Amino acid sequence: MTETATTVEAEVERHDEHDHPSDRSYVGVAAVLGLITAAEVLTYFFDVGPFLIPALMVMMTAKFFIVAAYFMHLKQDIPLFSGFFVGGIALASIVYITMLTTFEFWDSFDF
Amino acid sequence: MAITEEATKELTKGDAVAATVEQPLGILTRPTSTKGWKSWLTTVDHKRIGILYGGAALLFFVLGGLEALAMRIQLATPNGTFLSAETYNQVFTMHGVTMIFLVAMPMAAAFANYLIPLQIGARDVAFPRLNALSFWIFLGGGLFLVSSQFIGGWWSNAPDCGWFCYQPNGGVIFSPSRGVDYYAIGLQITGIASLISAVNLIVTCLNMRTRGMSMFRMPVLTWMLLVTQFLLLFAIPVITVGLFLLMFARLFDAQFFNVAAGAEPLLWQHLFWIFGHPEVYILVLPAFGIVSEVIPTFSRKPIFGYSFMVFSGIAIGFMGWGVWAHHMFASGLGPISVAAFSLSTMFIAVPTGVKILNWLATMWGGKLTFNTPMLFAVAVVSMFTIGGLSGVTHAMAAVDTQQTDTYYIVAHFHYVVFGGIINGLFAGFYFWWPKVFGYKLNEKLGKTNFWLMIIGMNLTFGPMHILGLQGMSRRYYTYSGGYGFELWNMVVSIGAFTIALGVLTFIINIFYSKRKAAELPPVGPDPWDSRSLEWMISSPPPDHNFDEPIDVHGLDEFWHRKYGYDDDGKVIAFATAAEVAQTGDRTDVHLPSPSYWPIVVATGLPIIGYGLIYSLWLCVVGGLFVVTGLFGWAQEPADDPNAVHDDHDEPGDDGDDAQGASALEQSSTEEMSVDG
Amino acid sequence: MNSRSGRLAALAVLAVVFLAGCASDAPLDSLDPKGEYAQSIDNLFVPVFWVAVVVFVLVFGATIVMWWKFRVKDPSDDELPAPVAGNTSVEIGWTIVPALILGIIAVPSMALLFDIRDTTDLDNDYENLDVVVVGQQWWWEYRYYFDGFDPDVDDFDTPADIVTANQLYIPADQEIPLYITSRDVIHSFAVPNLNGTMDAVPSLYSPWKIQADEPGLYFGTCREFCGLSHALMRTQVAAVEQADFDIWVGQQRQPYTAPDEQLQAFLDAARDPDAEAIEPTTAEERGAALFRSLCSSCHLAEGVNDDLYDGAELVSGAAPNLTHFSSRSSFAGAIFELYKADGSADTNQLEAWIRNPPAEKPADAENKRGMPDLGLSEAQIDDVVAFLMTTGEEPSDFIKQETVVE
Amino acid sequence: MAEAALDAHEHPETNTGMSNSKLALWVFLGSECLLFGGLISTYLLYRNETNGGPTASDVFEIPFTSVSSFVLLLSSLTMVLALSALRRGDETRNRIWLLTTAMLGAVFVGGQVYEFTAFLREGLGFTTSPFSSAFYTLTGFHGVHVSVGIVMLMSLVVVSLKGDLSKERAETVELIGLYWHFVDVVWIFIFTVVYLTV
Repeated sequence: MTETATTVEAEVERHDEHDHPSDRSYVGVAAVLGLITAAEVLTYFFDVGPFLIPALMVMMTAKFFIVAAYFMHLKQDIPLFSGFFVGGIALASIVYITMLTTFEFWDSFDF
Repeated sequence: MAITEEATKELTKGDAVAATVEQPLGILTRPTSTKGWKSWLTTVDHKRIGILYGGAALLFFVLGGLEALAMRIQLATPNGTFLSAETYNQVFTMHGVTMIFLVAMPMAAAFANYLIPLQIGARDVAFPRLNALSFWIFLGGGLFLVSSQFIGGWWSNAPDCGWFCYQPNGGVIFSPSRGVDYYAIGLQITGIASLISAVNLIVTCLNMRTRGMSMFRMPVLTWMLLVTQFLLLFAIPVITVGLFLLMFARLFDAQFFNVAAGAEPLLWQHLFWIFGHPEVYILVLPAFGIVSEVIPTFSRKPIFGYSFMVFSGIAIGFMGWGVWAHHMFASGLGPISVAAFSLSTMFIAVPTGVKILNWLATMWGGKLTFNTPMLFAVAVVSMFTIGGLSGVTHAMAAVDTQQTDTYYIVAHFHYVVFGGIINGLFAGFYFWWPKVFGYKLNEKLGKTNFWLMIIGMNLTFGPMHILGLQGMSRRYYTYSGGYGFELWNMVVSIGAFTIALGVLTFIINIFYSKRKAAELPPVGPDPWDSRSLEWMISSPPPDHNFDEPIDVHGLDEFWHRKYGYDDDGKVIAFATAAEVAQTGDRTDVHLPSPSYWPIVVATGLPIIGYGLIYSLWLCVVGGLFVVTGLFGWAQEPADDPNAVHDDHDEPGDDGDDAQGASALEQSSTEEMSVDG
Repeated sequence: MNSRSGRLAALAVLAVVFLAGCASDAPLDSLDPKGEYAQSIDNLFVPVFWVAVVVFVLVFGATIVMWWKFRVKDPSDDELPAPVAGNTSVEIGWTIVPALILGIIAVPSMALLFDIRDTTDLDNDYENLDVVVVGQQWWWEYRYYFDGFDPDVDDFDTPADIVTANQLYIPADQEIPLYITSRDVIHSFAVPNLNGTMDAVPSLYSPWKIQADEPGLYFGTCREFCGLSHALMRTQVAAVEQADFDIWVGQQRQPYTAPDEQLQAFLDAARDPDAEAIEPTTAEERGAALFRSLCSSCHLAEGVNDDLYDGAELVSGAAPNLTHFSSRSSFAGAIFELYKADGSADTNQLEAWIRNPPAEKPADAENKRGMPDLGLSEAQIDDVVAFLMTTGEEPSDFIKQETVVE
Repeated sequence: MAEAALDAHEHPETNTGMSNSKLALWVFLGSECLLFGGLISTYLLYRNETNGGPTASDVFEIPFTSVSSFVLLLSSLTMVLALSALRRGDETRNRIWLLTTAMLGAVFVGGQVYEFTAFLREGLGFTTSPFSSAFYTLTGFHGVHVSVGIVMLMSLVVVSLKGDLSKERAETVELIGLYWHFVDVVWIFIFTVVYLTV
């Protein structure tokens, strides 16, 4: 029984070391995400011409990184986890963008 | 699901501590037996699962081989009538699908399951029950695919679109039998198995190494298997997307491949080959790993250039993602795409060449014993070289237009798949057989096996180069006289039967050697004077693998415990294997308990598959299996609280992660069953 | 001679046999180029093949040497070899050397790739000629456009100047641009003597080209698995002198014209809805009537049934155009000959074909892929064949002779 | 010494210092990237292949989808709050937030079902065109992921009600949370690429 108790303590200690963000900061992160989403939708409704797609991509990427870094706490976890995630996304992007390129997919956009 | 009770739990042979535990009858009771055929259904021991993979793969190998023989009877002479066009198309498709997905992959999985934990000094894989689940899902998917040959008539419902199943030829209009449905669903099922297994083994390699076993002290085989798991991890979802689209197109009339509605027929090719090319390395890297263990042992030298071997394997793994369109040089891609893929394909030969040369350098100056495993391993070096070199000739895209879809390509990839992979796997069989089963395979029969196979394969696949350059296309169910194909086709057919004799010799050898083994002295832990940790424990290994975790101080730890250097720097033996090896008689190690649920969950998947094809009601039945299985799984702790439970010093015990683990297992499997 | 050099010699002999083995009488042989593109591919393949042979001899030779030199001859010898664990400079060396060799090979390879894919400014006397090659289960259609074909605007339903099947006529020593496509599944167009393969992908028009140095009949095949009768989907390229090609074009651009007035009058009457029908009296007339009534559901013959024909009842929507059927020396995906080597007509195989096509060539007629068994009587078969043999000028003798593969 | 150190713990430290389960989940999420990548690419390739049927701009209701995207985003917040509560040992709050997350997820899936039926009424069937097939497959596949997440969250709520979801098992909640956030991230991508760049 003492063993179990020690483990629990160790666990708690380990978690405390991580220094998890407070609920308040989570709400703040969510508010930022909400704002970016609102900005995205606004960009869609106001004609920004050729900037639409780049602007949307920037905002999407920002949202993506915020969720991954704070909600999925990749910022605190070991880099290996980020490695798997970034690796998967990078590989998927390279492979599928190459595939779409062979279909002359990008010709359909007026850059 | 009948729940049988066997109250005794035997950890090891002659286990005196085996406790009789009172257990309530009921759905949540753990299976406890570790003996008898039933225990094989519930086992979560990575070694037994490895044996199951190997056994199943061998059965499928015989099946795929019989299909090959049927094709060679048909093609031995012009205008053959042994098979009809309908049957031939199914037979060559099933030959490819079987050999790739049901033979080469699970055989590699057999080695991965059996050897990775042993080589890194772990007690089991990270998730023993998930490991069992992988196997049963694989077997269910495999049997599901094979059943297409019998259900609805003898050879009338098997897939007939080739293992690559190009669209729209695999669509309902052009392939109206249910065969392609079996293909699409069956491969999704086996894909789930590969994916779970990949996750499991990656975690095992990253997390469960024994003390001191840093990544760069892992044996080359473990490294190659790890790279393979990464390739599987990322490649399987790609084919899953393709199969998913195909299934929806066929069953629910989705428009993914309907050219008239504006679909792109090349989409399938891309998805298939983005998976398909890494798949080639998924198949070949384990064989490379095996060769990298066998050659040093029988050269009595360390592997030459360990880090080059490891990094070239990683490089192959990476570059394997950038070459897929070389399967599509003639498909009408633009010349710039073709040029880029042509270049990347040529340069993937570099890391492969490094491996070949390093193997030769390992042998150079060694003391070579040419027994059966070594012969197979050396055969890999030269036969794979042929396959690699012919590969360079069609990496040149312009030249490839004369070779693509001819027998030249068939020759090329059979030198890779048979010359490289099957020979490598056979080297592995002969090498690790004494470790796994406690007796050596007979050397005389082994050499007969080797020579029959090596001569047979060269007779079979060598002349295919000529046939291909002479213009014989692949996937022809017949050919006419007058095209110069007669002589070489006859030679090829004779070669195919020679290979079959070789495989037969192997099977005979298994039984013969087992019978003989009773009269021979036990092989001991280290029959070949080997180098890695699996040889430090008794043969066959005890259930718990290692009595004590091994402290690793460098590469080839076991060898360094047997040998050292004298003052002149000469190698001297200062301990025998028996002195160094663990006895394996410890009986108090806490083992993960067997479980019914993996096989229950796995049973559901093929039933859902049949349901999708024949009647959606069956899907409900299959779904019930899956849900029941997952529910039971989630309720069951990873370790039986009633089991003997004295000591926790073994690495790899899930311990108090158990709950988290089972929750994760639940989540991931639920998702995958949805994917499938 | 010791065993080592013996083996090396044997290997060299094997390699020679290997190349020689290819040069036997094989009409699809890719090492027997008969046009500049096939020749340039051959010129790249052969030296690289020899490089590969040398590399293999080195690797295999090294293995043999080690077997001879390093194998344990005395089992009681316990001494272990020096545990050489690697040599970085050697390893870097043999990483770079293969890369260099491949780099050297890559240069001509890239050049050739762009060369054989380049279909602009081809050297021929027909400025705007484009030939659209259409793969179909299980035969090839050739559509000639003398005013050019624009794959971005047109599709293969654009009326072509000539539509023929199975035999592609080209003038010798001229570079002919092709657009390769398909109506159903993916096929692949290969005439190894003249150029490499290009896939026929539905909805794609892949530019390609062929050229034959000399007049002759060159054999081709479908390379990509395309279903049941993939093995029986062949083709031929008839390269003829330019003057003969021009004559052929003149003939092919005309609709069907009967060789005698009586048959023509019969057909004219049959095609004119206002005219009074004439009772057929000869075999050809009965065959023509049968062709109009039965074959029109799939086959078009200009001047015979274009008034009745409205597309083939096949999943792919087309069957071979039979306007000048007997001007081709082969039929049914170029697997059967219509003429004997001596130049005389041989209708036995054609009769067998019409009697029961799926028996002659596997097809899935139930699902509208391939020609069905029409259940004709022997007399009807004779009539249809008699009519079909009136459909065109016979091909040149050399084509008839070479069509017969022995 | 080493032996003693080992005995002090329920299980030895893993090589990475992270639990097997958490590592496995990240490995699995890496794999999922390729899966969704394939479906998204298929959609992108076919986005204009409408086969005479409705186009994306004909049917998409951006305001509606924006709201449901916002709901899903919000559920990520409640998910981290649930985990945070459990780490503090506040099982009741944890349960409430888990339930809220599941409810928000359900609202999202409900919105998707509503959206699908609306599209269906406008003539965009599953088999209408490569565009429609790819659209329904991609979003449906995502919807199934969300639904699986809801089932897992509800299971957690049940476990919690039974009193078995204590502070020590926070990792289970964390893992399901990671999965949930991943599904949210995928939707961030889909919302922008599929809906907004029409």
